[in-house]
Amino acid sequence: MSARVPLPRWVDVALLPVLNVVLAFLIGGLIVLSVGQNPLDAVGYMIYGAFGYGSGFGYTLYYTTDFIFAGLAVSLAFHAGMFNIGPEGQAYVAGLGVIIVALMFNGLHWALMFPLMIIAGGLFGAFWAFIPGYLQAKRGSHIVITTILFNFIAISLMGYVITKILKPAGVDSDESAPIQAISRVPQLREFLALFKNSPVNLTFLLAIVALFFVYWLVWRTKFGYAMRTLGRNPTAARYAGISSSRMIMTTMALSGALAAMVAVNNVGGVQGRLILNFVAGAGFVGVAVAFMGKAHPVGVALASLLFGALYQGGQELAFSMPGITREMIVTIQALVILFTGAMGDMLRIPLEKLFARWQRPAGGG
Amino acid sequence: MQYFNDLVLILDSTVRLAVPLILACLAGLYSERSGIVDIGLEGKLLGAAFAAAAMAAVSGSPWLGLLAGIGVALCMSAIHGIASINLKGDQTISGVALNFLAAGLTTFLGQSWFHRGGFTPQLSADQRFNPITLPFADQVKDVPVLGGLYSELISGHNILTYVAFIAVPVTAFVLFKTRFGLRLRAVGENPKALDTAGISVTGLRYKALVITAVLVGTGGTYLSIAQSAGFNNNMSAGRGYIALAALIFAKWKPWPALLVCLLFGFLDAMQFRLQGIKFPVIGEVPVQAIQALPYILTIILLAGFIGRAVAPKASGIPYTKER
Amino acid sequence: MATQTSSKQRLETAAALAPAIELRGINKHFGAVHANRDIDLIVRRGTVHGIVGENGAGKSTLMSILYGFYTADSGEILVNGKPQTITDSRHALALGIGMVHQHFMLVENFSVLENVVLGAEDSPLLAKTLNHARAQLKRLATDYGLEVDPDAIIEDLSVGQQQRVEILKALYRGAEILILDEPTGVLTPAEADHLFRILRTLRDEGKTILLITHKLREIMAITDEVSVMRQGAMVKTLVTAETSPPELAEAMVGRRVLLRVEKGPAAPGKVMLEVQNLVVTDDFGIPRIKDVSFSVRAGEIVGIAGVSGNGQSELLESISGMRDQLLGSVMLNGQPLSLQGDDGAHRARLAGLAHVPEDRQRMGLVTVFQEWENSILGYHHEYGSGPGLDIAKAKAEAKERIAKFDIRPANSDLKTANFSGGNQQKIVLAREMEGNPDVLIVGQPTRGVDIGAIEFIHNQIIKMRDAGKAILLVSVELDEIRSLSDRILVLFDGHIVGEADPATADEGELGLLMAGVTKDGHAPDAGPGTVPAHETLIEKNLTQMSPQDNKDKSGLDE
Amino acid sequence: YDGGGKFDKSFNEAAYNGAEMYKKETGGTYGEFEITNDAQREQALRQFASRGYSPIVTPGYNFVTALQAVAPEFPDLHFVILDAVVDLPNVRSVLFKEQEGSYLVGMLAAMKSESGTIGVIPAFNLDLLEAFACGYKQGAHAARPDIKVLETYIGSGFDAFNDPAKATEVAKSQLDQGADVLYQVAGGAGAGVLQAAADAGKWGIGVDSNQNYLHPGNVLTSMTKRVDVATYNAFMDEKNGKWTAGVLNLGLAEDGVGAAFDDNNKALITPEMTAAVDKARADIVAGTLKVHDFREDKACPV
Ligand SMILES: Nc1ncnc2c1ncn2[C@@H]1O[C@H](COP(=O)(O)OP(=O)(O)OP(=O)(O)O)[C@@H](O)[C@H]1O
Ligand SMILES: Nc1ncnc2c1ncn2[C@@H]1O[C@H](COP(=O)(O)OP(=O)(O)OP(=O)(O)O)[C@@H](O)[C@H]1O
Ligand SMILES: [Mg+2]
Ligand SMILES: [Mg+2]
Repeated sequence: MSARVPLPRWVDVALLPVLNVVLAFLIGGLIVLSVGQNPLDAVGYMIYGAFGYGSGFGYTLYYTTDFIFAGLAVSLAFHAGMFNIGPEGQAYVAGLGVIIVALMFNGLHWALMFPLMIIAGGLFGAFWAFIPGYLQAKRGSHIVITTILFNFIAISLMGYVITKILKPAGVDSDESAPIQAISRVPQLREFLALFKNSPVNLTFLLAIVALFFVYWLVWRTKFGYAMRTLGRNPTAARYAGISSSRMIMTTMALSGALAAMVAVNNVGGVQGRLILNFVAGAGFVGVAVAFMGKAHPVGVALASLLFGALYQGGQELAFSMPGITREMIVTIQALVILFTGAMGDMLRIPLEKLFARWQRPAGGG
Repeated sequence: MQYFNDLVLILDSTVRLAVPLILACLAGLYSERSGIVDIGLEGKLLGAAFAAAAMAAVSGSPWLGLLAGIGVALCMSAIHGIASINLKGDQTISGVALNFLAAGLTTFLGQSWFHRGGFTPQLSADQRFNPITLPFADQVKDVPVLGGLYSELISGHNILTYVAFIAVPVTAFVLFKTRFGLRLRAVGENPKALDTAGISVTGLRYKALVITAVLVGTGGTYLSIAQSAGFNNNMSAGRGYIALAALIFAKWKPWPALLVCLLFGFLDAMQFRLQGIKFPVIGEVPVQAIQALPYILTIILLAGFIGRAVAPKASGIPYTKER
Repeated sequence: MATQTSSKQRLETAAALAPAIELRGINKHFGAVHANRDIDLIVRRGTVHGIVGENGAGKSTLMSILYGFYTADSGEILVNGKPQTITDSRHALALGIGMVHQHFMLVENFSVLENVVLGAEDSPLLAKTLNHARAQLKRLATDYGLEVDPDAIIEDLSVGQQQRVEILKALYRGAEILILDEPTGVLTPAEADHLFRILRTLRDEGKTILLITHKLREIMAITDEVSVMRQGAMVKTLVTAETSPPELAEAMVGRRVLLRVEKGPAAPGKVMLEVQNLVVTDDFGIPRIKDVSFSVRAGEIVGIAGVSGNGQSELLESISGMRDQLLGSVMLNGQPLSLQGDDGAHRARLAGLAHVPEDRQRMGLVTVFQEWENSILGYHHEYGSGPGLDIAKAKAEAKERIAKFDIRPANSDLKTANFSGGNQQKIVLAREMEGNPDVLIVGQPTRGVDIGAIEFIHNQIIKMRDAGKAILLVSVELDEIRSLSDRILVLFDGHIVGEADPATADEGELGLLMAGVTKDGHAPDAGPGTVPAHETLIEKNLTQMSPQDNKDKSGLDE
Repeated sequence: YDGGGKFDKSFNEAAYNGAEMYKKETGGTYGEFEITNDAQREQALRQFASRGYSPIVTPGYNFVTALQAVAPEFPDLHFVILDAVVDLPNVRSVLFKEQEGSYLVGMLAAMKSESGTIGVIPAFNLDLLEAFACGYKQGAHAARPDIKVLETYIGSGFDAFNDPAKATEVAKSQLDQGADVLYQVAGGAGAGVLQAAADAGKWGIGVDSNQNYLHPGNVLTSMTKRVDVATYNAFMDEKNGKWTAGVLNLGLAEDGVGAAFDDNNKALITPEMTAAVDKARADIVAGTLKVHDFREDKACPV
């Protein structure tokens, strides 16, 4: 029973996160300054790169797609009280599922291939997340640790599969055989000239659907209700007859399936083949995104867009300001997690004081 | 005899590989016993490794390097403390953030300072912690068995290695035989009990974080200026997480922690030897399988052996005076 | 009675000395909540001073201020006549003020000894401190009858014993003034009597005691003076000997309240709930329910009495499907009920069994949920066909219940944590009763709930009975058991050691059964028990069994 | 530059040095970019192209797909890809015969070895790295049929290029097993190998760039792969209008690879070693000695 005057909801869900992000960027700016670069220029380049021109924006959306899926994966598990740090590995393994069906039915029209990829990828991703879920449910193994370890194992596993099994003879680079153009997830540029040369593809729309699906699932269904109950108070869940073991395993599987869509986006939509380490950290960004978005679809959507812009803008930045390397982006990302996630309440107390001042007369001590 | 020597050599590299794990694991032990989960160990290792290497490179003294390493770990602990103790933020998130922060900043600063893509300059022998030969090591070298053990296994490690191994009994003593230890264990189990007894929970947790920082800082330093000669991107390579896993097996106890860390070290040491060897029946095992072995074993142990590990009750829960 | 005169004397002698504690104009806000307003209070040296008041009246807050756990917004505190600003608990301890909290402040997996010394260690190394403390405990044990095995681990101790550890903690720190916040909330009268005897000894040693309780009987039994609080303010302070329970009750609630429950005779129907040879273990695999059998008929209330920690929780949890049973069977309406697995509770509900858990915060509610979300907890699958959750329906029903059970504030979208304890209990009650079950299992329905709410809750339970439901009531409040039940079963150390008829049985008899002393006068295997009291209301009933004394002692600290 | 990062102490860095060399000599300028994920390859190429950069040098076969996509869009610009072949009119593909250079250092290692055991340490089992290792083994056996060559990978993925701590450990384990000359094929992590060898008073062999200077006296030699020269040439040719497309296959003959001799390792190399190496080089150049390329059949004769 916190007796502090609660903040109006809009402040809670909108203002606070925004202020935190601003704070993160300020610090980031200082760091940029500290290495003798001009933060304002930097921001300028970033914004231009992210939204300034068609293909740039396309790239932004392409990254956003990845982050939405990874973010939703983490969010979903989080509502059931689990911290899934494994989307990276889950997406990586899902790539295997995608490429298997893709090569099996190579040449099939994408309209048929797309769903196949979603299913196959989803299954693989779900499986990779299910195991930690199972270990948590049945053996009580700490899910944070197990998912992290599964990321490592995924790297070895996929490394082997790609270099030793999928890699066709006569190809130097470590990658699978390519998927035929017809079977690939179509690029949006084929419909919208705006996105020319950018990799954003149909999977982006799938991500939008996923956002609504997760909101519906978490807040509008019995399953979601059970999930949130378990997440908030496991004892009450047991009291309510909600099977925690079943919930944990199902939720983790779903979470993995969501992460798997990152593979559909990249393997099926962008590279059109399975390459080493194609996830490239998107899974970890998902963790940041989920916490920034308060595990809520709307929040996740906004956070993903922000990070998408960060990535694409950062590329532009690194391109135009050689003094700033790609790591700067990781740093800003870290600051964002820190301020919106862990230190999210830093500004809350002052804000509450502010609002309390208004409400005194109304609230009546 | 040949096998015996091989064994000694494997154990020798086991020790080398286990040191950072031991230090990180003990570090985690202090903070988790005080009720603060520290996923950030990984980042602290990395940050410390960078600072140590950078400082050693600039100042030329490994000791200043060690100080710098610990210093950075302290700063990161401070952030973690402010976030999770004062602001009552989520400790796991804060830890994850620190890991990202370290990964980004080390390379970023390294690049802008040394212009070697985040690498620090190669360190010369006198900028590093070098193996020290214990007295008589050479004399007894040829004494069968014991001589070999002493000169190879016990002697000939760098100072930090010995620090790591001494830290274990010290921790055990502090934890179970001293007032501080009693309070530390209490604050991790039921902080309110301490608060009502008039002891500052915050103060105690910060103390724990300081010890954590010193240990993990030393661990990071070991990585960059004792085990190798310079820093490079992400050189902590997941050791922080492994240390956490080890801590869980060890059920938050010092001696078991030592054993588990040595086990991991051993697995790592073995995998270099196992590579390319043709096993009976199975034939040659793909290197990836061998490399994943430690992780897989970790999971099997987590699941099978220890099953549900009971963490300190209050760990992960920020302490708020208002109930 | 004899005590009263002595009480008068004490007050007179005390009047001469400076009061042990004097509070002047204490104010405390928690944000909007004005928990204490202009409190004046005088506590005389060497007396037992009671404080009563409804939930949220501000009792605990006031004590916490006195103990330096919170700091007052304004007002001054005088200890032994000297003004003091008590900054923290440590300071309070230094001034000789010790507190036994409403919720124990013990480290569960520490030994008694470790808990006692925690925070009061006199050297950086433990060994010395522990030896010193061991000696101290021996002394205190003999002086005040505070026997506890210093090496026992807290979680293995009965609640009564844990409380003794709390008192020992205070005394070990040399407390002269002892504050107890609802100490008997979890004790049976018998255990309470033992506690009271300890308190008396302490008082006779010249120590001052502040006692917070909801139970007027206890106020009458032990205090010299009593202060009444309402809505954060101090209503009045009375000399116990010159007041009466009804007067106090009225002062607390601000209106007349019935202290007795009006209920007609029961009309038992067919057996609805039948429990056979039930064996249940706790989380550590230790059997807590050992071969228990009983049955509950439609239209009757069966009360399970017992000292807490004798298996009540395990019994409730196993029958309601929250805890796997080792052996035995539960029949509901003639049908065997399979409760194994972590969704047993679901099957139980489907079969028509509702459960009001003993700990609403931990089990019965998700406090961060909105009220309407909690009013479907356990029944959510009934809202909406298909996967969707019919939120409209849920909210509508929630509103009805709020009206019907007079839940305040009447806002189904409010976060449940923001409801007071009594209202939270009503939310649970409403949910479980409105599900129209055949069998209702109720655990500690009024724990920590104030007199006003108690009255309402009791009446609801009677209504259910009269509606022909089978009701199993488990409570450590003997008064409650007696006033509600049609049959009483006594649970001791996992066995049902006897049955009593509330009409005829008196507290002494029950007290004995609860202590494990069966009619033929021998105690079964050791378990948490008690020593009969002497000067209390139930004195007369106990005199004839004083030969049991030592036997019970043996059963005291196993 | 490729994922390994610009300063990987070898491949990418060499390209960078080449560019720098060009900059110094001609005062010409160049743009650069480090990619962080696959999607950026195409993007970066296009950005350079659209800003009219030419030639555009892409190190590493991972750029093949991207280049195939982008090069046709800018027919009047010139591209260079190292370590791979892209058959387009405006692309110059530069291949290196790493096996040949490795063959020479292999011989040196074998002749230098006192224990009769030497080692090679690739970052992980990547065909390209295998080619190095395989050439090394051939050279070693040629120089000394009874030689024992240990091969141990550091890791299982690209991050292995960045784990000198582990590399050190691997090196130590090989030293423990009696190896006294270690050939590192591990980019940034390689530093750890050379370090370990130096610490143990044994010898390491550098790769890609000349690394003899790292531990004078303890780096036997370096298998130089003149990516820098290739890059430099590309820039110069463009400048002097001598640009040619097609495949360049740089081996010993073209001085695209080789064994580095300088003051730092003069003392380590005996005349007969020099003699043997010179002979082998001559034979290879003359084509009388053929060094097998692992990449052809994914197998190594020895
Ligand atoms: N993190 C967030 N970022 C942005 N908007 C948010 C966020 N969280 C919630 N919202 C907004 O608040 C609305 C309600 O959110 P939410 O469903 O969590 O509240 P709720 O009370 O749980 O709703 P319900 O009662 O339907 O479950 C959402 O539709 C969204 O518009
Ligand atoms: N830490 C706190 N934060 C916010 N409000 C509080 C806090 N503690 C108490 N309150 C509020 O102050 C008022 C007094 O609470 P307090 O616990 O003193 O009542 P009480 O008389 O002890 O009730 P009970 O009989 O249930 O113990 C209540 O309205 C309560 O909600
Ligand atoms: Mg909701
Ligand atoms: Mg209270």
